Amino acid sequence: ACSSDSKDDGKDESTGGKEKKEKTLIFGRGGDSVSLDPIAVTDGESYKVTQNLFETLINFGEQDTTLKPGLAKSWKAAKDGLSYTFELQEGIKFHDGTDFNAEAVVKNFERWMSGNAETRPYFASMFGGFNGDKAAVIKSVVADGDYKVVITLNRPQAPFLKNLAMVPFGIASPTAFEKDGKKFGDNPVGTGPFKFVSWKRNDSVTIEKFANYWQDGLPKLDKIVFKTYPENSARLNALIKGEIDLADGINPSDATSIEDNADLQLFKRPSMNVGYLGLTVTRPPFDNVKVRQAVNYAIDKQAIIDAFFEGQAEVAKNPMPPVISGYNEDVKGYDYDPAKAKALLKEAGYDGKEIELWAMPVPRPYMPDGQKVAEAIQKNLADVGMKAKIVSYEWATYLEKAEKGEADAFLLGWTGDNGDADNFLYTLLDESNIGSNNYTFFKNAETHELMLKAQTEVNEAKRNKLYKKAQEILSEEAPWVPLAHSTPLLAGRADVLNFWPHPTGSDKLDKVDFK
Amino acid sequence: MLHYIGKRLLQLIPVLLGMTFIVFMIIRAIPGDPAQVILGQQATKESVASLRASLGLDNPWYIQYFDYLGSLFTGDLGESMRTKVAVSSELWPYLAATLELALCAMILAVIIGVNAGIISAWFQNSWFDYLAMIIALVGVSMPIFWLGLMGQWVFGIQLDLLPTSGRDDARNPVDPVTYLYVVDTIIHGRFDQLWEVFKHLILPATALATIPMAIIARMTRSSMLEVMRSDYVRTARAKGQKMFWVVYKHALKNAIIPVLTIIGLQMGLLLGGAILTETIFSWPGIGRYIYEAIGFRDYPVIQSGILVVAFIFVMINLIVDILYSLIDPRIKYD
Amino acid sequence: MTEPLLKVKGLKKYFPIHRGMLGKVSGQVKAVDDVSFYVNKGETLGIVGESGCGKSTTGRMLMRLLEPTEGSIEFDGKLLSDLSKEEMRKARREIQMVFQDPYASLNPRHSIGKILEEPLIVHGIGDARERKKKVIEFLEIVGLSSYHAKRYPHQFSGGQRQRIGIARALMTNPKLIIADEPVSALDVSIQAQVLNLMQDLQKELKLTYIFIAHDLGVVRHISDRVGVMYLGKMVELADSESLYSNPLHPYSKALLSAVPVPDPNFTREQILIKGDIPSPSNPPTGCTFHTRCPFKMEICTKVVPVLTEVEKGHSVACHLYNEQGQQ
Amino acid sequence: MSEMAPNATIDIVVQQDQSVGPWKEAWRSFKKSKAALVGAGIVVFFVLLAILGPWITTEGINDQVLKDRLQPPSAEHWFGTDDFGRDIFSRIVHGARISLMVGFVSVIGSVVVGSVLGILAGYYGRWIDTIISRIFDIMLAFPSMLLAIAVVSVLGPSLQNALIAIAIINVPNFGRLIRSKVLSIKQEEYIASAKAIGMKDTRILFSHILPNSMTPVMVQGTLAIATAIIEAAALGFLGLGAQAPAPEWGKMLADARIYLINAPWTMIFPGLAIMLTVLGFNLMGDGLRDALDPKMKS
Amino acid sequence: MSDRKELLQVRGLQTTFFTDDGEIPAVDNVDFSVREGEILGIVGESGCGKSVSALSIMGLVPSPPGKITGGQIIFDGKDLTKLSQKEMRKVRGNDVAMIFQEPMTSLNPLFTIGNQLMEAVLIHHKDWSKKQARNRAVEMMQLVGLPRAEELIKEYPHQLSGGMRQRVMIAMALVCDPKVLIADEPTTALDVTIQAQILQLMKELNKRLNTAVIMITHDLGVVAETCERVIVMYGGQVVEEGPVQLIFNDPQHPYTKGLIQSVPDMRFKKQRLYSIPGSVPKPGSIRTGCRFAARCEFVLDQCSVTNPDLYQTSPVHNTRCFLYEEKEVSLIDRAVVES
Ligand SMILES: Nc1ncnc2c1ncn2[C@@H]1O[C@H](COP(=O)(O)OP(=O)(O)OP(=O)(O)O)[C@@H](O)[C@H]1O
Ligand SMILES: Nc1ncnc2c1ncn2[C@@H]1O[C@H](COP(=O)(O)OP(=O)(O)OP(=O)(O)O)[C@@H](O)[C@H]1O
Ligand SMILES: [Mg+2]
Ligand SMILES: [Mg+2]
Repeated sequence: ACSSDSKDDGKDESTGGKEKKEKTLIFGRGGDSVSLDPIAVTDGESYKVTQNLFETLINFGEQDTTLKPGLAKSWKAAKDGLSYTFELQEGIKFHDGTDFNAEAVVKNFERWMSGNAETRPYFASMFGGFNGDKAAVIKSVVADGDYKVVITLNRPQAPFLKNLAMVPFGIASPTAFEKDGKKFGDNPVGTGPFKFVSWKRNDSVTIEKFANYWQDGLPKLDKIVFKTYPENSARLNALIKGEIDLADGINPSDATSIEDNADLQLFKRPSMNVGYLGLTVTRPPFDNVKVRQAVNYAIDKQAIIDAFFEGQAEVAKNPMPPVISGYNEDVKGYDYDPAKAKALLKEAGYDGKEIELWAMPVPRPYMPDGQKVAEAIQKNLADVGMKAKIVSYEWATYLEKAEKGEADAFLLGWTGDNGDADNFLYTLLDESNIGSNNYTFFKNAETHELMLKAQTEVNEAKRNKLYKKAQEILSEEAPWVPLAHSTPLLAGRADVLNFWPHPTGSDKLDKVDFK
Repeated sequence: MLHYIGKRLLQLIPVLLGMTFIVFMIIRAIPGDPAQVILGQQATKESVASLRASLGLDNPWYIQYFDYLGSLFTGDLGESMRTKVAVSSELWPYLAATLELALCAMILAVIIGVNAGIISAWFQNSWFDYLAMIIALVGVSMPIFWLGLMGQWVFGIQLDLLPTSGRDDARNPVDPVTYLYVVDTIIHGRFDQLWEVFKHLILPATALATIPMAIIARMTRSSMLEVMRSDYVRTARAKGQKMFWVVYKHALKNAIIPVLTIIGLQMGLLLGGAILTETIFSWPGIGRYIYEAIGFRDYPVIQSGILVVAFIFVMINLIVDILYSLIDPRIKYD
Repeated sequence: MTEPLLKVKGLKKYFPIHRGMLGKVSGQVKAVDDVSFYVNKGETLGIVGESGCGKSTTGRMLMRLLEPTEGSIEFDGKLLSDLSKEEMRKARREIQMVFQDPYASLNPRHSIGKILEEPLIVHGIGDARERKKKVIEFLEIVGLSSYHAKRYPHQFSGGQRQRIGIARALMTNPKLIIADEPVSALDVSIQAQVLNLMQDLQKELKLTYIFIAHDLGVVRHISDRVGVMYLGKMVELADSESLYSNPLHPYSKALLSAVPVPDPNFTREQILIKGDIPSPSNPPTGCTFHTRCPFKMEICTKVVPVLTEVEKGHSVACHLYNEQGQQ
Repeated sequence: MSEMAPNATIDIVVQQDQSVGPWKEAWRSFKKSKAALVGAGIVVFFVLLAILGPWITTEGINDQVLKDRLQPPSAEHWFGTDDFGRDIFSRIVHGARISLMVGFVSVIGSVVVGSVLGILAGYYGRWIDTIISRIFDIMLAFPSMLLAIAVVSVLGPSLQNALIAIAIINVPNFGRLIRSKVLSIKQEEYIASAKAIGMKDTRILFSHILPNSMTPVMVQGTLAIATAIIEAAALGFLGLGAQAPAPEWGKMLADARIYLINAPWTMIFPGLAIMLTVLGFNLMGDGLRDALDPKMKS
Repeated sequence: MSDRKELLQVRGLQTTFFTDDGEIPAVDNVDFSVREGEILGIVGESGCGKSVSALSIMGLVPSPPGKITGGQIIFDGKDLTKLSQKEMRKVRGNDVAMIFQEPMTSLNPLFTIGNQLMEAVLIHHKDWSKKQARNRAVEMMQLVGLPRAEELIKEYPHQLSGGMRQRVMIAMALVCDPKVLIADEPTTALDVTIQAQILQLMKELNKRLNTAVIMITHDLGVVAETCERVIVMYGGQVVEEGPVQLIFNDPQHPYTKGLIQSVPDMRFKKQRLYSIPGSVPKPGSIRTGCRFAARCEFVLDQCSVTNPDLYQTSPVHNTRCFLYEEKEVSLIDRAVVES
C-alpha cells in the first residue's frame, strides 16, 4: 500500500504508482563491499558489484577463464610478447555520459600505475610494480588514434591478458575519477550494464539499469540490490522467505534441502580453487618427506568431502583445479591408506611428537568449515598414530603467523584470480614466495626453474608441459595434502533465469532475468 | 544543574582519555598486521611494507598514540584503513542502526519489564507473580544468540510471520536521511515502509530485550516490594486511596529510582554488546562494525568506535543521574 | 578531693561538609563546640540533650574514635590527645565503650565467646585457657551463662545483647566506661534490668561512667552529676539533685518540663518552647538557644555565654546568670 | 527482688536449638526456598555430570562415525548425533565440565582480583581509591563483550584465554561491590566497637570487614557464574573460546547453527544445557541472596 | 465518661501472621472499645501487638503474611472485618484515620506536602475542585500550627523538620474530619521538647474537634499525661483495662505493676529500679497458659496451664489475672468511679 503523498516529492523514481513492474533482483551475500573503486580493493564482495558497473578490456568466458572480447574488440600480441595492441569498441559511453575511447584507457592505466600499494593493492601483485619499480611489467600505454591502444612491456608476462580480464582492471570514467579523487569509490562511474545508485554501508548496494548500455537488449534487470547477510543461515532464510532472489555462500549441508524445494534452485560455481593442508617443510616432523607422504595417505579426503563439503567438491590431487589449463591429469595422488601411512611414519622414524594442526577460523569458498575439517583430520592422524592439537587464531593473526612458518600443519586454500596455472603453482609453492603466499616454505630448485620458464613462455602448449612436470614433482615432494576443489554453492528463487556463476566469484548479471 | 552537567562532562575527559589509551594498547597488542589484512592473501611482501609505511604503522607506538590523540582533539576520529572513509562519516549509519534497535528493545523491555515487576509485587505470590518471575529467570538464563536463532526458526521459517534479517524490505528500501529508519519513513510519509521497518525490528528487538526485560522485571519487583512495605505507602492506603493509585503513583515513583540505574546500565550494554544479535539478524550495527574492524585490524575504526560507544554509555549514566534529580527532590546537584 | 579521672578542656569537633563530586569543603558542622568537663573516679556523669546536639560525638572523641578538632583530654594523668595511634590503642584498655544499638555493635558473624575474647587477645591478656575462663566469668557477671558463649548475636534478645556489650567493655578491667545511650533501644522492663546491672557493676568493680542518654528519667536515676548539651555546647552542668530540682538554664527548664511524667495526678507548669533545633551547620549567633528562648535578651543574639559556676557545683552558660546586673 | 538479673529466665527466649551460626542460619533459610533448592539441585546435577562424565557416557567426545552424521535423537543417541556422527548427549555431558570450569575459575579470578582492588580502594581510600575507581569506571564504560573479544584477540582464541577475558571484564563489578561494601561496613558500629577495644586496623580488616563483605560477594559470585557461562558460550559461538574438538556448548551451538533447519536437535540440546545450567546458578544465587543478605539489591 | 457512646468496638480480634516460622498470633482475642471524643491509650512493650491491632482496625494488616482470623470490629453498625476493599477504602481516612510512628518515612518523599494533603481531601470529596482541596489543606495546616502554610504546601517532606512533618501527618489525618484517629506512637521519633508540642496539639484538637483518639505508645509518661482510659497489652492480649487514674494508682495485673515500677521517675531518685525478670516473649513462642506466667512473681500453678479471662474487677476496670478471678463479683459494688 503505497501512500499517494510520496508523489509530491517530484522524484521520478518513486516506486509508488508505477504500472509496469520493475524487475529488481536482490542478491544476498555474506559481506559488504569495501569500496566500489575496483582498483582500490582486493575483496570479492567489492568485485561482485563492480563487475556489473565496470567492464574490462578483455572478458572471461561465461563460466570459465577463456578470453573473450570486452571493451576491446580485438587484440594482437607481438611475437616477442613485449607489446600488445588493442582495438576498442566504438560508441561506448560511461554512465556519466562521457565517451569511452583510447584516451580513457590510457588515463586508467596512468591512474593505476601511478598509485602505491595502499591505493592500488592489486596492481603490483598482477603487474609486478608501479611506475618506476624495477619489477614493473608494463612499460608504457599509449593511444594510437581514438580507438587503438598500445601497451609495451618491460618483459614478457604469460598471463598478461588474463590479468587484464580481472575485475580490478575495469575501466573507469576519467572525468569522474579525476573529479572525485579518493571518493571515487563512493560514486563509481564505469561503462557497465548497471550504474550505481546508492550504498548503505554494511547493508546494501543498489545499482540500476544503465539505459545507454552499448549492448542491445541488455541488461534485462532494472535494478539489483546487493544485500549483506553475514550469517549463512540468515541469508538462506531470507531466500526461502522470498526476501531475496539470489544468495551466495550456501552451506553445502543445505544443498539437498534447496534442491528439494520447488521454489528454489541450486547453482554451482565452477571450481577454481584448492583447499589444502599445508605441511611446513622447515618444521619437524614435516621436514621429512616420508612423514609428509604419510600424512597424505592418512587423510580420508573423500570422507571429508562427503561430510563437510556435502559432496560439493572434487578430491584434489594437484595444487590447482582441473579447469585450469596445464592441469596434470596423470598425477596419481595419494589414496586413503592408513596402513601405508603408518608404515611410512615408521620408516621415517617419527617419534610420536604431538603436532599443532591449525584450523581456519573463517569459512572460505575453498573450505566451508576449516574447524570441522581439522577435527576430521585430527581423527585421521590419530588413527595412524600422529597426535595433533587443533589451534586456531583469528583470521588476520592466522595468516600472519602461518606466513612466518609458525604452524606445523595448517589448513588453507586459494581461489584463482585469473585462471592461470602460474597464479596457483608459482604463487603458492615457489621459493620466491616464501614469506608471502608460500606458507609451507617449500623450496625446490627443479620446480623453481620450471615455473620461471613458464612465466615467460608465450606458447600455451609448451607452457602446459612445464606446469605438468612441476605438478609431478610437487606431488612426490608433498608439501601439501591437497584436499578438495570445492564447488561453491549459490541458490536462487526458481524464477531466476540465465544466472551463470563465474569461477572467479564475480558474476556478471547483465543477462539475468526473471521468468 | 547546567553547572553540574558541565562538571560531569569535564570529569569525562580523564575517563575517555584512559579509555583511548587502553583501547590503543590492547589493539596494538593484537597480533596481525593491518597492512597484510587490507592487501589480502595475494599481496606481495613489498606492497605490504610500503602500505605499512604509508599508514604510519612503522612509527613507535607513542608517536602513533599522540598522533591519534592530536587528531581526536581536533574532532577527527580518523579514517578507516580499509575503506579510506572518515570514521566520523562512516560511523553514524551503524550507530543509528544500533540505536534504533537498542531503543526499541529498551522500550519493549521497560514497558513489559516494569509492568510485570509492578504487578508481580502488587500481587505477590499470586500465579502471575510466580509465572512472571519464572519467565524472567529463564529470560536471564537464556543465551540470546540461541534465542534469536530459535526465534528466526519459529517465527521466521516455520510460521513465516516475520522477516528474519535486515532492517527493511530490500524490494522497498528505505531512503535514509537520519538512518533511524522509523524516523526516516515518517519523514518521507512512507507508512507502508514504516510497517516493514517495524516488522523487521520485532525479532531482533525481542531477542535483545529479553535479558534487560527480565532484569528490569526482577529489579522492579524487588524494589516495589520494598517500597510497598514502606510507611508512606501505608499512609497513602490509610487515606483511603485506591490501590491502583497507591501502586502507580506513590510506590512506582519511589521504586523506579533503582530501576533507572539498571535501565541505564542495560542500555549501555545493549549499545556495545549487541554484536551477536546484530550478527544473527544481519543488522548493520555498531557492534558488528567494531567487531569486524577488529578482524581487519582497522585501528582507527576500533579505537574511535569503542570511544563513541563508551561516550554514549557515560552520557546515558549522566542522563540517568539527571533523571534522578527530576524524580527525587532530595537529590540536588548544584 | 582526689584528682578527677578524666579532664576535658575546650573540646571541639567540626565536621567538614563536602559538596559536589570534587569534595570541596563548603562548610562545617559544629557538632561539638568548646566543651569542658571533668569526671571523678567512681562517679557517673550523665550527659543529656536532644538528638544531634553532639553527645555521641563527645563520647567518641574521648576514646579518640574521632579525632578532636581541638581541645585536650586528660585521662588518669595522661594527655590522651598527645598519644600516638599505637599508644592510644593500648590506652583503650582503660577506657571502654558501650554502644546504643546492641545489635549493630556486635559482629553478626562472631560467636559471643569470640566477641568477648577479642579484647583480651588484642591486648595480649592471658593465654587461651585463661581467656576462656575469663569469658565465662564475665558472662556470668552480666547474668548470662557459660553455654551462651557458643551462640551468635542474632540469637539473643535486645537486653541480653546489651549485657554482652557491657561484658565486652568490662573484659579488660577498664577504669572508665563511656555508655552511649545504652538503654534507649530497650523496652522499659528490660531497660530497668540493664540499668540495675550497670549500677551493680559500678559498685562491685569501682567503675566510672560517662552515661549518655536523652531520657531524663534514666539519667537522673543513674547519674551523680549531669551535663545538659544543646547544639554542640554544654549549657548546664550540675549535681543531678541540684539540676533536677533547680534547673537554671532556660533550655534545661523547658526540657525538664517537657518530659511526660508517668503519674496522671502530677500537674506542673509546662514551659513549651517553640520551634525546632537549628541546624548545627548553621548555628545561631551568640547563645545558640536564643532562637527558642522565652527569656531572650539583646545580648543573647551577640555574645556567646560561658559556662560558669553560679552555685557550688552548678555551672550554667546563660546570660541571665552571668550578667546578673542586666536583669 | 531480683538482685542480679536471674539467669533462669533467659532460656525462655533462647529456646531455639543450640548455637546456630550465621552460616547454618543461612542454610536453613536457603532450604526454605523451593526455587533455591531447585537451583542448587540443578547445579549439583551438572557438577555431578561434570565429575562423572566419563563414566556416564558410552562415547568419548570425539568418536567420529561420519556415516552416522546428523542422526535424529534415538534410543542409541538420546540427543542425536552431530555432523561428525558424534553422540551429542556424550558431548553435552563432557561439556558440563568446561562450562562449569569456566564459570567457577573465571569468577574466582575476578573475585580475587576485584577483592584486592576493592579493599585497597575502600579501606585505604584517598588517591588509591581515586585511581582504582577511575580504572573501574573506564572498564565499565567499555562495552564488555567487545572488551572480551579484544582480549581474546590479543591472547589468541582458546578456552583458557576466553576464561581470562571473562575474568577481566568481571573484575570491576566485584571491585565496586566490595569497595562499597567495605565503605559501608567501615561505618558499622561493630567496627567502632572493635576500634574501641583497641583493635589494630589490619586485624579489623581481616577479622571484621572482610568476612562481612563476603556475603554479597558470594551471592554476586553465584550469579556471575551464570553470566560467565553465557559469556563463554558467546565467545565460543564466535569461535573465540574453546577449540575443537572440545565439546564447549557455545561452540557446539555455533557448529550446529548451519543445521538449524535440517537437524534442529544439534542446536536445541546444547542451548538447553546452557540455559538449564545458567538457570540453576541464577536460582541458587537468588536463594543465597534471600538467605544471606535479604536487603541486598542487585 | 462511661455514658459516652461507644464509637468503635473491637471484639475478640485475632490477627495472625502466617510466616515461614509458623503462625504468629500477633493479636490474640483482643476486646476493647473507643468512645466518642475520648483519648484511649494503648501501652505495652515492643511486639505486644499494639500496631497490629491498630492496623487491623484500618484493614491494613500487611497481607500476606498477616490476616484477621477472628473477631469483629464494629464501627457505625458495620463490621469492618467483613467489608469489601472498596467499602473499606471509604472508611479509611474518612471515618477512621491513622498517623504513624515515623514522621520521617510516613510522607512520600517525592510528592509535595500540598499534593499529599490534597490527595487525602480529594479521595473522599470527589466533587471538590482542586482549589477547594487546596484551601482545605491550607486551613488544616494552619489548624495544626504550621507556619507559612501557603509556602509549605509547595515544599517536599525532606525540607521539613521532624516535628513539622508530624504536624503534616496530623493535618492529613484530620482533613476529612474522621471520628476516630489512631495515633501509633506519634512522638517516639521526636525529641522531648518537640514531643511535648505534638502531644499538646493532639489534646487540643481532641477537645476542639471531638475526635476520638487511640494513642498507642510504650511511654507510660505519655499515657499518664494525655489519656483518659488505658489498655495495657502483653503478648498480643489485653491484660488490663481501666481509667488512667486506676491503672497508675491501683494497677492490678502483675505486669502493669512491674511496668509502672520499672520506669525511672525524673522527679525523684529511686535507690533501685524494680525490674521484671526475663524478657518479652517472642510472639508465637508461648501458646498455653498466661502469657506473663514465666516472668510473673505471683505465678500460680494454673497460670502455666490455662490462660485467664479478662475479669471485670470494677465497672470500669478489667484485669486478665487469676489473682482477680474471685474478686470479680465482689468488687462490683465497690465501684470506684471517677468521672
Ligand atoms: N561523621 C560525621 N560527619 C558529619 N557530621 C556529623 C558526623 N557525625 C555526626 N555529625 C553531626 O554532628 C552533630 C552531632 O551528632 P551526634 O551524633 O554527636 O549527636 P547526638 O547528640 O549523639 O544525637 P543522637 O541523640 O541522635 O544520638 C549532628 O548534627 C550530626 O549530624
Ligand atoms: N509483617 C509481619 N510479619 C510477621 N510478623 C509480624 C509482622 N508484623 C508484625 N508481626 C508480629 O506481630 C507482633 C506484634 O507486632 P506489633 O507491630 O503490633 O507490635 P507493637 O506492639 O506495635 O510493637 P512496637 O512497640 O515495637 O511497635 C510482632 O512481635 C511481630 O512479630
Ligand atoms: Mg548519639
Ligand atoms: Mg508498633
